[in-house]
Amino acid sequence: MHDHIAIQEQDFSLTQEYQALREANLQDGAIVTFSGTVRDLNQGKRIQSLTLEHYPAMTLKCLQQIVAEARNRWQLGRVRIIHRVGRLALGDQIVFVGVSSRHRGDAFAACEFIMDYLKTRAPFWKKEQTGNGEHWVEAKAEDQRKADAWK
Amino acid sequence: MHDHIAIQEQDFSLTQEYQALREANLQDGAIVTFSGTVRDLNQGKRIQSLTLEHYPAMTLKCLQQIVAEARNRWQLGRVRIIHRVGRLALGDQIVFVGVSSRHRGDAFAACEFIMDYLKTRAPFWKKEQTGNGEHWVEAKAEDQRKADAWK
Amino acid sequence: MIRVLFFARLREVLGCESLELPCDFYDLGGLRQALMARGPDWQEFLAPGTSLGAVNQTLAKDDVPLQDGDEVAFFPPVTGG
Amino acid sequence: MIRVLFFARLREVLGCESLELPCDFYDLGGLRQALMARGPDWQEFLAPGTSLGAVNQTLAKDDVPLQDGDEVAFFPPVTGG
Repeated sequence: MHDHIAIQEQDFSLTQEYQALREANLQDGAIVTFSGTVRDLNQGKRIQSLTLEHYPAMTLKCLQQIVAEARNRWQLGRVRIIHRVGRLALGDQIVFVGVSSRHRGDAFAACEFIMDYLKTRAPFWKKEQTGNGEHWVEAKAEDQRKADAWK
Repeated sequence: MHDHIAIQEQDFSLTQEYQALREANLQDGAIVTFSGTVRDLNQGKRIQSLTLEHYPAMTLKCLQQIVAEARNRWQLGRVRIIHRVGRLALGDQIVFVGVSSRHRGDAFAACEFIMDYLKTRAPFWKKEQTGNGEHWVEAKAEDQRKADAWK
Repeated sequence: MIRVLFFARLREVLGCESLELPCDFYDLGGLRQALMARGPDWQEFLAPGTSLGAVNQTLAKDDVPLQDGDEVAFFPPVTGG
Repeated sequence: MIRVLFFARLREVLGCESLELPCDFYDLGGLRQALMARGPDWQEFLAPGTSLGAVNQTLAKDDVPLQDGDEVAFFPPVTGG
Protein backbone atom coordinates (compact mmCIF):
# COMPACT_ATOMS: atom_id res chain seq x y z
CA MET A 1 0.00 0.00 0.00
CA HIS A 2 1.33 3.40 -0.94
CA ASP A 3 -1.13 5.76 0.70
CA HIS A 4 -0.51 9.26 1.92
CA ILE A 5 -3.35 11.00 3.74
CA ALA A 6 -2.80 14.38 5.37
CA ILE A 7 -4.96 17.03 7.02
CA GLN A 8 -3.02 20.26 7.32
CA GLU A 9 -3.26 24.04 7.53
CA GLN A 10 -0.39 24.70 5.15
CA ASP A 11 -0.70 24.72 1.39
CA PHE A 12 0.42 21.76 -0.73
CA SER A 13 2.37 21.51 -3.96
CA LEU A 14 0.83 19.65 -6.89
CA THR A 15 4.35 19.28 -8.27
CA GLN A 16 5.48 17.36 -5.20
CA GLU A 17 2.34 15.26 -5.08
CA TYR A 18 2.63 14.31 -8.74
CA GLN A 19 6.29 13.42 -8.25
CA ALA A 20 5.40 11.18 -5.31
CA LEU A 21 2.79 9.40 -7.45
CA ARG A 22 5.15 8.96 -10.37
CA GLU A 23 8.72 8.42 -9.23
CA ALA A 24 10.04 4.84 -9.29
CA ASN A 25 6.59 3.75 -10.42
CA LEU A 26 7.08 2.13 -13.83
CA GLN A 27 4.14 -0.26 -13.48
CA ASP A 28 1.46 2.47 -13.43
CA GLY A 29 0.84 4.20 -16.76
CA ALA A 30 -2.03 6.41 -15.56
CA ILE A 31 -2.14 9.22 -13.01
CA VAL A 32 -5.34 11.17 -12.32
CA THR A 33 -5.37 14.17 -9.99
CA PHE A 34 -8.18 16.30 -8.61
CA SER A 35 -7.58 19.71 -7.08
CA GLY A 36 -10.30 21.75 -5.45
CA THR A 37 -9.87 25.49 -4.96
CA VAL A 38 -11.83 28.28 -3.29
CA ARG A 39 -13.97 29.86 -6.00
CA ASP A 40 -15.46 33.33 -6.02
CA LEU A 41 -19.12 32.32 -6.25
CA ASN A 42 -20.76 29.48 -4.34
CA GLN A 43 -24.49 28.75 -4.31
CA GLY A 44 -25.09 32.27 -5.60
CA LYS A 45 -23.02 34.09 -2.95
CA ARG A 46 -19.85 36.08 -3.59
CA ILE A 47 -17.14 34.68 -1.33
CA GLN A 48 -14.25 36.57 0.28
CA SER A 49 -12.66 33.73 2.22
CA LEU A 50 -13.60 30.56 4.05
CA THR A 51 -12.78 28.70 7.21
CA LEU A 52 -12.59 24.91 7.34
CA GLU A 53 -13.29 23.09 10.58
CA HIS A 54 -12.92 19.35 11.07
CA TYR A 55 -13.19 16.59 13.68
CA PRO A 56 -9.53 15.67 14.03
CA ALA A 57 -9.94 12.28 15.71
CA MET A 58 -12.31 11.13 12.99
CA THR A 59 -11.04 12.75 9.80
CA LEU A 60 -7.98 10.60 9.14
CA LYS A 61 -9.81 7.39 10.05
CA CYS A 62 -12.68 8.28 7.70
CA LEU A 63 -10.35 9.04 4.77
CA GLN A 64 -8.46 5.78 5.38
CA GLN A 65 -11.77 3.89 5.17
CA ILE A 66 -12.65 5.63 1.92
CA VAL A 67 -9.27 4.71 0.42
CA ALA A 68 -9.68 1.10 1.60
CA GLU A 69 -13.06 0.93 -0.11
CA ALA A 70 -11.58 2.38 -3.33
CA ARG A 71 -8.79 -0.23 -3.22
CA ASN A 72 -11.43 -2.97 -2.89
CA ARG A 73 -13.19 -1.77 -6.00
CA TRP A 74 -10.30 -0.94 -8.34
CA GLN A 75 -6.72 -1.97 -9.01
CA LEU A 76 -4.79 1.03 -7.71
CA GLY A 77 -1.13 1.84 -7.32
CA ARG A 78 -0.60 4.91 -5.13
CA VAL A 79 -3.23 7.09 -3.51
CA ARG A 80 -2.56 10.53 -2.02
CA ILE A 81 -5.10 12.77 -0.28
CA ILE A 82 -4.48 16.18 1.27
CA HIS A 83 -7.23 18.28 2.83
CA ARG A 84 -6.54 21.70 4.24
CA VAL A 85 -8.22 23.18 7.31
CA GLY A 86 -8.27 26.67 8.84
CA ARG A 87 -8.62 29.96 6.99
CA LEU A 88 -8.42 29.91 3.19
CA ALA A 89 -8.44 32.81 0.71
CA LEU A 90 -10.07 33.09 -2.70
CA GLY A 91 -8.27 30.84 -5.19
CA ASP A 92 -6.46 28.85 -2.48
CA GLN A 93 -6.14 25.09 -2.86
CA ILE A 94 -8.49 23.19 -0.52
CA VAL A 95 -8.13 19.53 -1.40
CA PHE A 96 -5.98 17.20 -3.49
CA VAL A 97 -6.68 13.61 -4.50
CA GLY A 98 -4.16 11.77 -6.70
CA VAL A 99 -4.34 8.17 -7.86
CA SER A 100 -1.98 6.07 -9.96
CA SER A 101 -2.99 2.83 -11.66
CA ARG A 102 -2.04 0.52 -14.48
CA HIS A 103 -5.30 1.41 -16.18
CA ARG A 104 -6.74 4.87 -16.68
CA GLY A 105 -10.33 3.71 -16.11
CA ASP A 106 -9.46 2.60 -12.59
CA ALA A 107 -7.56 5.82 -11.85
CA PHE A 108 -10.44 8.04 -13.03
CA ALA A 109 -13.11 6.06 -11.18
CA ALA A 110 -11.18 5.84 -7.91
CA CYS A 111 -10.25 9.53 -7.88
CA GLU A 112 -13.87 10.62 -8.45
CA PHE A 113 -15.19 8.03 -5.96
CA ILE A 114 -12.82 9.29 -3.25
CA MET A 115 -13.94 12.88 -3.84
CA ASP A 116 -17.65 11.93 -3.83
CA TYR A 117 -17.27 9.99 -0.57
CA LEU A 118 -15.08 12.65 1.01
CA LYS A 119 -17.76 15.25 0.19
CA THR A 120 -20.52 13.31 1.95
CA ARG A 121 -18.72 11.37 4.73
CA ALA A 122 -15.54 13.10 5.87
CA PRO A 123 -16.13 15.43 8.85
CA PHE A 124 -15.19 18.80 7.37
CA TRP A 125 -17.35 21.91 7.50
CA LYS A 126 -16.95 25.13 5.55
CA LYS A 127 -17.88 28.57 6.82
CA GLU A 128 -17.90 31.27 4.16
CA GLN A 129 -17.09 34.92 4.70
CA THR A 130 -18.91 37.36 2.39
CA GLY A 131 -19.55 41.13 2.35
CA ASN A 132 -22.66 40.39 4.47
CA GLY A 133 -20.98 38.47 7.26
CA GLU A 134 -20.32 34.77 7.49
CA HIS A 135 -22.41 31.60 7.31
CA TRP A 136 -22.01 27.84 7.36
CA VAL A 137 -22.18 26.22 3.92
CA GLU A 138 -25.24 24.00 3.38
CA ALA A 139 -24.66 20.46 2.17
CA LYS A 140 -25.79 19.91 -1.43
CA ALA A 141 -28.30 17.20 -2.38
CA GLU A 142 -26.33 16.78 -5.62
CA ASP A 143 -23.27 15.62 -3.62
CA GLN A 144 -25.34 12.97 -1.84
CA ARG A 145 -26.80 11.84 -5.16
CA LYS A 146 -23.31 11.44 -6.65
CA ALA A 147 -22.09 9.44 -3.65
CA ASP A 148 -25.18 7.20 -3.71
CA ALA A 149 -24.58 6.47 -7.39
CA TRP A 150 -21.48 4.41 -6.46
CA LYS A 151 -23.50 1.89 -4.44
CA MET B 1 -12.54 29.41 -25.00
CA HIS B 2 -9.30 28.70 -23.21
CA ASP B 3 -7.95 25.69 -25.06
CA HIS B 4 -4.35 24.68 -25.48
CA ILE B 5 -3.63 21.70 -27.71
CA ALA B 6 -0.05 20.75 -28.55
CA ILE B 7 1.71 17.85 -30.27
CA GLN B 8 5.39 17.95 -29.48
CA GLU B 9 8.57 15.91 -29.14
CA GLN B 10 9.76 17.61 -25.97
CA ASP B 11 8.59 16.72 -22.48
CA PHE B 12 5.98 18.80 -20.65
CA SER B 13 5.72 20.09 -17.10
CA LEU B 14 2.65 19.20 -15.06
CA THR B 15 3.52 22.16 -12.84
CA GLN B 16 3.24 24.60 -15.75
CA GLU B 17 0.09 22.97 -17.07
CA TYR B 18 -1.60 23.10 -13.68
CA GLN B 19 -0.60 26.72 -13.27
CA ALA B 20 -2.08 27.57 -16.69
CA LEU B 21 -5.36 25.88 -15.67
CA ARG B 22 -5.49 27.64 -12.32
CA GLU B 23 -4.05 31.14 -12.52
CA ALA B 24 -6.51 34.02 -12.66
CA ASN B 25 -9.30 31.45 -12.73
CA LEU B 26 -11.41 32.13 -9.63
CA GLN B 27 -14.64 30.85 -11.16
CA ASP B 28 -13.50 27.23 -11.51
CA GLY B 29 -13.22 25.28 -8.25
CA ALA B 30 -12.30 21.94 -9.82
CA ILE B 31 -9.24 20.87 -11.81
CA VAL B 32 -8.81 17.29 -13.04
CA THR B 33 -5.64 16.15 -14.76
CA PHE B 34 -4.69 12.93 -16.50
CA SER B 35 -1.07 11.98 -17.21
CA GLY B 36 -0.11 8.91 -19.19
CA THR B 37 3.41 7.50 -18.90
CA VAL B 38 5.39 4.69 -20.57
CA ARG B 39 5.02 1.66 -18.34
CA ASP B 40 7.32 -1.33 -18.18
CA LEU B 41 4.77 -4.00 -19.12
CA ASN B 42 2.15 -3.66 -21.86
CA GLN B 43 -0.13 -6.47 -23.05
CA GLY B 44 2.26 -8.95 -21.42
CA LYS B 45 5.44 -7.66 -23.06
CA ARG B 46 8.39 -6.07 -21.25
CA ILE B 47 9.01 -2.68 -22.87
CA GLN B 48 12.35 -0.89 -23.26
CA SER B 49 11.18 2.19 -25.13
CA LEU B 50 8.57 3.27 -27.64
CA THR B 51 8.22 5.42 -30.73
CA LEU B 52 5.13 7.49 -31.40
CA GLU B 53 4.15 8.32 -34.96
CA HIS B 54 1.26 10.58 -35.93
CA TYR B 55 -0.47 12.16 -38.94
CA PRO B 56 0.45 15.78 -38.40
CA ALA B 57 -2.15 17.39 -40.67
CA MET B 58 -4.94 15.49 -38.93
CA THR B 59 -3.88 15.26 -35.29
CA LEU B 60 -4.52 18.81 -34.16
CA LYS B 61 -7.83 19.01 -36.05
CA CYS B 62 -8.99 15.75 -34.49
CA LEU B 63 -8.12 16.86 -30.95
CA GLN B 64 -9.88 20.19 -31.52
CA GLN B 65 -13.02 18.29 -32.57
CA ILE B 66 -12.84 16.13 -29.44
CA VAL B 67 -12.53 19.22 -27.23
CA ALA B 68 -15.46 20.87 -29.05
CA GLU B 69 -17.58 17.78 -28.39
CA ALA B 70 -16.58 17.81 -24.71
CA ARG B 71 -17.53 21.49 -24.47
CA ASN B 72 -20.94 20.66 -25.96
CA ARG B 73 -21.56 18.07 -23.29
CA TRP B 74 -20.23 19.73 -20.15
CA GLN B 75 -19.70 23.18 -18.68
CA LEU B 76 -15.93 23.55 -18.90
CA GLY B 77 -13.49 26.32 -18.11
CA ARG B 78 -10.06 25.62 -19.54
CA VAL B 79 -8.90 22.55 -21.46
CA ARG B 80 -5.26 21.65 -22.11
CA ILE B 81 -4.00 18.65 -24.11
CA ILE B 82 -0.39 17.74 -24.84
CA HIS B 83 0.59 14.60 -26.73
CA ARG B 84 4.22 13.72 -27.31
CA VAL B 85 5.58 12.06 -30.45
CA GLY B 86 8.95 10.54 -31.35
CA ARG B 87 11.09 8.30 -29.16
CA LEU B 88 10.08 7.87 -25.49
CA ALA B 89 11.86 6.00 -22.69
CA LEU B 90 10.42 3.92 -19.85
CA GLY B 91 8.62 6.17 -17.36
CA ASP B 92 8.46 9.14 -19.76
CA GLN B 93 5.31 11.21 -19.93
CA ILE B 94 3.29 10.55 -23.11
CA VAL B 95 0.10 12.53 -22.77
CA PHE B 96 -1.51 15.17 -20.58
CA VAL B 97 -5.16 16.20 -20.40
CA GLY B 98 -6.20 18.91 -17.94
CA VAL B 99 -9.68 20.36 -17.47
CA SER B 100 -11.01 23.06 -15.17
CA SER B 101 -14.68 23.53 -14.36
CA ARG B 102 -17.01 25.03 -11.79
CA HIS B 103 -18.16 21.52 -10.95
CA ARG B 104 -16.00 18.50 -10.30
CA GLY B 105 -18.42 16.10 -12.02
CA ASP B 106 -18.02 17.99 -15.31
CA ALA B 107 -14.22 18.12 -14.97
CA PHE B 108 -13.92 14.37 -14.28
CA ALA B 109 -16.30 13.39 -17.09
CA ALA B 110 -14.72 15.67 -19.70
CA CYS B 111 -11.15 14.62 -18.85
CA GLU B 112 -12.00 10.92 -19.14
CA PHE B 113 -14.10 11.49 -22.28
CA ILE B 114 -11.22 13.33 -23.99
CA MET B 115 -8.82 10.48 -23.16
CA ASP B 116 -11.27 7.80 -24.36
CA TYR B 117 -11.88 9.61 -27.65
CA LEU B 118 -8.19 10.43 -28.11
CA LYS B 119 -7.39 6.73 -27.65
CA THR B 120 -9.78 5.62 -30.41
CA ARG B 121 -9.87 8.57 -32.84
CA ALA B 122 -6.67 10.60 -32.77
CA PRO B 123 -4.12 9.43 -35.36
CA PHE B 124 -1.23 8.32 -33.14
CA TRP B 125 0.50 4.94 -33.37
CA LYS B 126 2.89 3.38 -30.89
CA LYS B 127 5.75 1.07 -31.80
CA GLU B 128 7.29 -0.73 -28.82
CA GLN B 129 10.93 -1.77 -28.52
CA THR B 130 11.56 -4.92 -26.45
CA GLY B 131 14.45 -7.33 -25.95
CA ASN B 132 13.04 -9.28 -28.94
CA GLY B 133 12.93 -6.42 -31.42
CA GLU B 134 10.12 -3.99 -32.08
CA HIS B 135 6.46 -4.22 -33.01
CA TRP B 136 3.43 -2.00 -33.55
CA VAL B 137 1.04 -1.92 -30.63
CA GLU B 138 -2.37 -3.50 -31.32
CA ALA B 139 -5.47 -1.45 -30.59
CA LYS B 140 -7.45 -2.74 -27.58
CA ALA B 141 -11.12 -3.67 -27.83
CA GLU B 142 -11.50 -2.31 -24.29
CA ASP B 143 -10.58 1.19 -25.51
CA GLN B 144 -13.25 1.04 -28.21
CA ARG B 145 -15.79 -0.19 -25.67
CA LYS B 146 -14.98 2.74 -23.34
CA ALA B 147 -15.32 5.27 -26.17
CA ASP B 148 -18.62 3.75 -27.33
CA ALA B 149 -20.00 4.01 -23.79
CA TRP B 150 -20.11 7.83 -24.14
CA LYS B 151 -22.60 7.69 -27.03
CA MET C 1 -19.10 7.95 31.12
CA ILE C 2 -19.68 8.98 27.51
CA ARG C 3 -18.01 11.95 25.89
CA VAL C 4 -20.26 13.86 23.49
CA LEU C 5 -18.82 16.34 20.98
CA PHE C 6 -20.57 18.95 18.82
CA PHE C 7 -19.13 20.47 15.67
CA ALA C 8 -19.55 23.41 13.34
CA ARG C 9 -22.99 25.07 13.25
CA LEU C 10 -24.31 22.63 15.84
CA ARG C 11 -21.63 23.65 18.35
CA GLU C 12 -22.47 27.31 17.72
CA VAL C 13 -26.28 27.11 18.00
CA LEU C 14 -26.13 24.88 21.09
CA GLY C 15 -23.35 26.94 22.62
CA CYS C 16 -21.75 23.67 23.60
CA GLU C 17 -18.53 22.02 22.47
CA SER C 18 -18.58 18.87 24.56
CA LEU C 19 -20.38 17.05 27.38
CA GLU C 20 -19.51 14.22 29.76
CA LEU C 21 -22.55 12.06 30.55
CA PRO C 22 -23.11 8.84 32.47
CA CYS C 23 -23.73 6.00 30.04
CA ASP C 24 -27.48 5.64 30.63
CA PHE C 25 -28.33 5.13 26.97
CA TYR C 26 -28.86 1.89 25.13
CA ASP C 27 -27.99 3.32 21.72
CA LEU C 28 -27.18 6.50 19.82
CA GLY C 29 -30.90 7.19 19.28
CA GLY C 30 -31.53 7.04 23.02
CA LEU C 31 -28.79 9.58 23.68
CA ARG C 32 -30.10 11.78 20.87
CA GLN C 33 -33.63 11.79 22.37
CA ALA C 34 -32.27 12.65 25.83
CA LEU C 35 -30.27 15.56 24.42
CA MET C 36 -33.22 16.84 22.37
CA ALA C 37 -35.18 17.20 25.64
CA ARG C 38 -32.70 19.85 26.83
CA GLY C 39 -34.46 22.74 25.06
CA PRO C 40 -35.92 24.09 21.81
CA ASP C 41 -32.55 24.51 20.01
CA TRP C 42 -31.50 21.02 21.02
CA GLN C 43 -34.89 19.72 19.86
CA GLU C 44 -34.56 21.40 16.49
CA PHE C 45 -30.90 20.93 15.64
CA LEU C 46 -30.36 17.39 16.94
CA ALA C 47 -33.42 16.01 15.13
CA PRO C 48 -32.59 12.89 13.08
CA GLY C 49 -31.95 13.96 9.47
CA THR C 50 -30.82 17.41 10.60
CA SER C 51 -27.61 16.28 12.25
CA LEU C 52 -25.40 13.24 11.71
CA GLY C 53 -24.00 11.10 14.50
CA ALA C 54 -20.71 9.27 14.92
CA VAL C 55 -19.69 6.69 17.53
CA ASN C 56 -15.99 6.28 18.14
CA GLN C 57 -15.15 8.37 15.09
CA THR C 58 -17.29 6.37 12.66
CA LEU C 59 -20.57 7.58 11.13
CA ALA C 60 -23.37 5.75 12.96
CA LYS C 61 -27.12 5.26 12.66
CA ASP C 62 -29.36 5.70 15.69
CA ASP C 63 -29.51 1.95 16.38
CA VAL C 64 -25.76 1.68 17.07
CA PRO C 65 -25.38 0.61 20.75
CA LEU C 66 -23.41 2.73 23.20
CA GLN C 67 -20.95 1.53 25.82
CA ASP C 68 -19.18 3.18 28.70
CA GLY C 69 -16.12 5.02 27.38
CA ASP C 70 -17.49 5.72 23.90
CA GLU C 71 -16.87 8.99 22.13
CA VAL C 72 -20.02 10.26 20.42
CA ALA C 73 -20.22 13.22 18.08
CA PHE C 74 -23.11 15.12 16.51
CA PHE C 75 -22.64 17.44 13.57
CA PRO C 76 -24.38 18.92 10.51
CA PRO C 77 -24.10 17.24 7.10
CA VAL C 78 -20.47 17.60 6.04
CA THR C 79 -19.31 20.20 3.51
CA GLY C 80 -15.61 19.60 2.89
CA GLY C 81 -13.78 19.02 -0.37
CA MET D 1 -5.68 14.26 -58.47
CA ILE D 2 -6.04 12.66 -55.07
CA ARG D 3 -3.22 12.35 -52.61
CA VAL D 4 -3.25 9.06 -50.64
CA LEU D 5 -1.17 8.66 -47.46
CA PHE D 6 -0.34 5.51 -45.46
CA PHE D 7 0.73 5.49 -41.84
CA ALA D 8 2.42 3.28 -39.25
CA ARG D 9 2.28 -0.48 -39.86
CA LEU D 10 0.31 0.02 -43.07
CA ARG D 11 3.09 2.20 -44.53
CA GLU D 12 5.64 -0.43 -43.57
CA VAL D 13 3.87 -3.54 -44.92
CA LEU D 14 2.88 -1.80 -48.18
CA GLY D 15 6.30 -0.20 -48.53
CA CYS D 16 4.49 2.96 -49.55
CA GLU D 17 4.20 6.33 -47.85
CA SER D 18 2.05 8.20 -50.36
CA LEU D 19 0.51 8.02 -53.84
CA GLU D 20 -0.86 10.56 -56.29
CA LEU D 21 -3.83 9.17 -58.23
CA PRO D 22 -6.31 10.62 -60.73
CA CYS D 23 -9.68 11.12 -59.05
CA ASP D 24 -11.48 8.19 -60.71
CA PHE D 25 -13.31 7.11 -57.56
CA TYR D 26 -16.82 7.97 -56.50
CA ASP D 27 -16.15 7.46 -52.79
CA LEU D 28 -13.60 6.24 -50.26
CA GLY D 29 -14.82 2.64 -50.66
CA GLY D 30 -14.20 2.80 -54.42
CA LEU D 31 -10.63 3.97 -53.85
CA ARG D 32 -10.11 1.30 -51.19
CA GLN D 33 -11.25 -1.46 -53.60
CA ALA D 34 -8.97 -0.18 -56.36
CA LEU D 35 -5.98 -0.14 -53.98
CA MET D 36 -6.78 -3.64 -52.65
CA ALA D 37 -6.43 -4.95 -56.23
CA ARG D 38 -2.73 -3.97 -56.23
CA GLY D 39 -1.53 -7.19 -54.58
CA PRO D 40 -1.95 -9.64 -51.70
CA ASP D 41 -0.60 -7.28 -49.00
CA TRP D 42 -2.83 -4.46 -50.22
CA GLN D 43 -5.75 -6.91 -50.30
CA GLU D 44 -5.11 -8.01 -46.72
CA PHE D 45 -4.14 -4.80 -44.98
CA LEU D 46 -6.54 -2.38 -46.64
CA ALA D 47 -9.58 -4.56 -46.00
CA PRO D 48 -12.44 -2.67 -44.32
CA GLY D 49 -12.24 -3.22 -40.55
CA THR D 50 -8.48 -3.79 -40.76
CA SER D 51 -7.56 -0.23 -41.63
CA LEU D 52 -9.31 3.07 -41.01
CA GLY D 53 -9.73 5.79 -43.61
CA ALA D 54 -9.72 9.58 -43.41
CA VAL D 55 -10.75 12.15 -46.01
CA ASN D 56 -9.27 15.62 -45.63
CA GLN D 57 -7.97 14.80 -42.15
CA THR D 58 -11.29 13.57 -40.78
CA LEU D 59 -12.14 9.92 -40.05
CA ALA D 60 -14.43 8.75 -42.84
CA LYS D 61 -16.60 5.76 -43.69
CA ASP D 62 -16.38 4.12 -47.08
CA ASP D 63 -19.47 5.97 -48.38
CA VAL D 64 -17.85 9.40 -48.06
CA PRO D 65 -17.58 10.85 -51.60
CA LEU D 66 -14.22 11.89 -53.04
CA GLN D 67 -13.41 15.01 -55.02
CA ASP D 68 -10.43 16.18 -57.00
CA GLY D 69 -7.85 17.66 -54.60
CA ASP D 70 -8.84 15.55 -51.58
CA GLU D 71 -6.25 14.16 -49.21
CA VAL D 72 -7.06 10.56 -48.27
CA ALA D 73 -5.26 8.54 -45.61
CA PHE D 74 -5.37 4.86 -44.61
CA PHE D 75 -3.98 3.63 -41.31
CA PRO D 76 -4.34 0.92 -38.65
CA PRO D 77 -6.60 1.44 -35.62
CA VAL D 78 -4.98 4.20 -33.55
CA THR D 79 -2.93 3.48 -30.41
CA GLY D 80 -1.96 6.84 -28.92
CA GLY D 81 -2.56 8.14 -25.42
